[in-house]
Amino acid sequence: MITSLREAVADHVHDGDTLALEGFTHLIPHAAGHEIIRQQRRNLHLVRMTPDMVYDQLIGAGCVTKLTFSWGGNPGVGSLQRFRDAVENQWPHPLEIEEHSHAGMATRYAAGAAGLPFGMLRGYVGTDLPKHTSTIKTVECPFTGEVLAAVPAINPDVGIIHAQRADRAGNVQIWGLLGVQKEAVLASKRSIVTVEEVVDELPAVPGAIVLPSWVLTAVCLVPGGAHPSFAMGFSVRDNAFYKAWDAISKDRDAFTTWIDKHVIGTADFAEYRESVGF
Amino acid sequence: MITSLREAVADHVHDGDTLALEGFTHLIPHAAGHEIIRQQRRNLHLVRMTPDMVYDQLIGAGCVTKLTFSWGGNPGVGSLQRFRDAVENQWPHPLEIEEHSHAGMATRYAAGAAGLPFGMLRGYVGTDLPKHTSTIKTVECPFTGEVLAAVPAINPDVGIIHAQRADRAGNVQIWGLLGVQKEAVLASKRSIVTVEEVVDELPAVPGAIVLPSWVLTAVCLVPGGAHPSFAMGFSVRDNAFYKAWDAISKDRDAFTTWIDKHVIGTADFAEYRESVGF
Amino acid sequence: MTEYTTDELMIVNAARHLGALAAADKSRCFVGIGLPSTAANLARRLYPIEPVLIYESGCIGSKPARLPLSIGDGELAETSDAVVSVPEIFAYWLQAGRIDIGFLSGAQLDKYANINSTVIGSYESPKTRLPGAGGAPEIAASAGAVMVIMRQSARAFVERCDFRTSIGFGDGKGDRERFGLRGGGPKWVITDLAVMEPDSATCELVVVALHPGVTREQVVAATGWALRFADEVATTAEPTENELGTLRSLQAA
Amino acid sequence: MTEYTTDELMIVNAARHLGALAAADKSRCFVGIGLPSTAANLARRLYPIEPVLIYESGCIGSKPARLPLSIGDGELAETSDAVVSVPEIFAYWLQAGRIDIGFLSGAQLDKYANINSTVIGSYESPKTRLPGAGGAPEIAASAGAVMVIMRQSARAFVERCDFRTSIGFGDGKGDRERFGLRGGGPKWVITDLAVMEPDSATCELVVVALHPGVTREQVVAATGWALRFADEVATTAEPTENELGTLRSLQAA
Repeated sequence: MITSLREAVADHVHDGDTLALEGFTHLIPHAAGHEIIRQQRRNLHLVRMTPDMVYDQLIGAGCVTKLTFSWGGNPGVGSLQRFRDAVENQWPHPLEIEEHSHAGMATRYAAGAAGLPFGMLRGYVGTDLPKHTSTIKTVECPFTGEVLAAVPAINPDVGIIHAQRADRAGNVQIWGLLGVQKEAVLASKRSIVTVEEVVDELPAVPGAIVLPSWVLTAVCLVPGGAHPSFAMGFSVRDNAFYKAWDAISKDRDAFTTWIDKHVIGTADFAEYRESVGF
Repeated sequence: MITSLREAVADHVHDGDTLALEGFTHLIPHAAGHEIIRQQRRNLHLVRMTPDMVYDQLIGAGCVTKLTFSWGGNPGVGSLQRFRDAVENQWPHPLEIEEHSHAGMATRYAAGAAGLPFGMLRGYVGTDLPKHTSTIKTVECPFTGEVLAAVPAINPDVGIIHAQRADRAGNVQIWGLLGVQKEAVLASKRSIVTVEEVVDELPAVPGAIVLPSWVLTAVCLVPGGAHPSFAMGFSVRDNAFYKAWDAISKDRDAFTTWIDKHVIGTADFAEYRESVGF
Repeated sequence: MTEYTTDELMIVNAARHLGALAAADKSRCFVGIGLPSTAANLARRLYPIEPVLIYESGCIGSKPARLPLSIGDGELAETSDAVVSVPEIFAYWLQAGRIDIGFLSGAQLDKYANINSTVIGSYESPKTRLPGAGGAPEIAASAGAVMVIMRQSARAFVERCDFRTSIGFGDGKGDRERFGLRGGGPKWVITDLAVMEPDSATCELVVVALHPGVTREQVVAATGWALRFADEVATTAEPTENELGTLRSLQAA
Repeated sequence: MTEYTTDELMIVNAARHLGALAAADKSRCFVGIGLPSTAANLARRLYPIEPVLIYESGCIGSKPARLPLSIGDGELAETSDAVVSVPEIFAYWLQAGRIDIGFLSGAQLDKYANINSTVIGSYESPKTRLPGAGGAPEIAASAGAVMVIMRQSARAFVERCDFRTSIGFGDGKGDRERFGLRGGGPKWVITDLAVMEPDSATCELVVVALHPGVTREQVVAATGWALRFADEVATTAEPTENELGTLRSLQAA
């Protein structure tokens, strides 16, 4: 249950898998993304509402052939340069995209968590998204005849999140902004959770939810594993790092040098922390 | 915003309304139900997953012409005698029933809270319920072709719940077993919440949710207003009272005498508490 | 040898199954109040690998020190790993297939383990109006397996239920598959006289074990259909001192 | 008179609208980060009836002491009346019609207030790949009214968007009704030069006010369609010392 991140990725993340590394600004599982780059996984289908720096890194490192998403940017900074380069110039190789709205993606995760084949919403109407995204259809209400947008459930092979805390049995506690992390884990066939700390007992925390160990595959102790995202109660968002990423990621060579040095060139997240110095 | 229960019922509960007094064993709004009996509302359509003693009282008192529900019993005791007498013998008058399963009712409330015309679930298959309940239909997944059960949203005229606490602005805090109370309130056109106490500030409580004042119509201070149900942190379930109800409710005269004396014969819930002595 | 009631007999036999299931990593139980809750809590105390108790009131991983008197007992919430809303417990937990064992009971059970907890007589003008479905239809549909615990009598164990509140095997083998049900359906019917299981060829319930001192004639007399017996009919072990002692201290707590 | 930036001008004018809307019990704002969040937080400090800030990250009733740098800023969760999951904020709050005012912006806006934040050029081989839809399509569909805050230029204010990420009035009057959209759509477009509103007869955006010192020619030159003006075109009031002082201390916090 509680294992190293290296083992968890080696055992549960395979080439060609569909992965959801979720996190809504808060609790983004950067360390897990780096370990996937280190272990050179390929042909991944990445799913996430808000792909940001860590997905930019996975895309630039050549791990990804498809991205399903609803907003791909560097919040408060601008573009995701590696994502743009892949879509605009097919570098390092072509990237297939499946594009939705936030509401649509949230509905898809919730349907996946609920064991339903699809979900529905009042969405997409009058936009150009349905013309380009085949996973947006319609369904008619059998009572009112209203037509609603229908989207298929998302059931990733592996759901990966970062959380504040686990107990020794592997029960995981999360608080603050919860995003779609619970749904991403419950919708996934396997799941990996990195945590800030492992404790004997989970103290009650206002606003906290608990994911019981029996719905999780692996729990890994990785302090700071969300950096430059944050874990409420443990760290704050490193906004300077997000700003700095823009320059690093704009240039292919600068990006490759950075990834080689700090991610591929480090043994684990602890070494990464030293090498980037936070 | 914060008003007396008498005013809240007088202003917001009308003859012929569809009402959901929700509570899942915990936090059942008995006081509000009594005030509706006191004010002699008629032709009500009552909705609830688990109609129990307070719905038995409303039915026996002649306030109700239709009941939409999924389980109508006295938990741990047995039958709801007034409910049975209404269905089996049309006393005090005929009762129309619309019968679902718990999962179906929960889905209906969630659809109502989400502004959707219907909800879907893997349910009812192979049962006789769809033969007798016209609000159970099917919908086909536009992606897989799977057929799922479809149920219409519930949007009551008034949602009524009991909660632990409100602040002076009318923000309501609920913890412990949450049931479908949030969905019942958000699905309703108007809502009334009775609370154990009104405080200056809502202290953070693990497992608590807050309903902001602006989604509520009226908040009423009614300590003990769930009795014989309970409010975690304030009271425990009065199981003896539930057991005693069986004998009181079995006999029409005994029931009528009890209602006349303790409910219609009392001015408010405080007097009711004295008259039944808890 | 200690005397015991038929309730105790049913509870102990149910707990034994739950202990064996938990040992086989089938430990997630969706329990109602009454005998199932008592049996699951007894199993938690008797066996090294504890069943995980999940209540439809939204409690996940409850570890009550005393038996809850209602499904909404405060003790359940206070001792749970997680408490979720009722819509969530049905959608994300039961419907999604996270439950290994569901429990059902009712006023009538037929030979294909369909259960009636809605009405005796006709639906429009019932002889007896029962509480209704509750969580039963979706427990029957989505739980990995279902355990029925029910007192046996010719009035209750009928050829065909007056109303099908929850499905067992419908009209026989293949119906669950035809209906596209994901759960496995009833696997054990534990009564005060015997233990029945669905015949692998027909899905009809057959007696696989008799409780100590119970004769085949007694069971046949207490069954409303032409009851069959498995080729090998076992006798269930007497409740042990430990089982009864643990159960009684649990109920006294 | 104090100098001010065009951002400050847009923020102050947006805040004035939010203050007036809150006074009319239209106080629930679904805000993103950037100018809308700044305008809403400024209005909270300037007006007696405060807008209620709701962030798509799940924060309801946030009262941040300083401006959040990201939509997931810890400050938002810590100062909220309630924090809910992302599926819930979109389903139970936005879709259900509990939001009075939504904010949108983008790379392109057309004369019917449709917005593009997806691609410049063709979708298959874009000249510029933009971040995409995020919450915009459903904000545009379900918010009671939409406020657009966007810098004006002929490149951005176009006859027709390369891609419709969120709908304003589609191809003109009646489209929103045809689509069965429940929200009211764009009511104000606040730019660094002017304020536009949809013409009641055609739903085409027309200039209703110019900012101080801005000429009609400047606005026409900064618009990619044949821009019309309302019969009466007002001039917005200069940002006051109080408005600017409050905004700057907010931004300095």
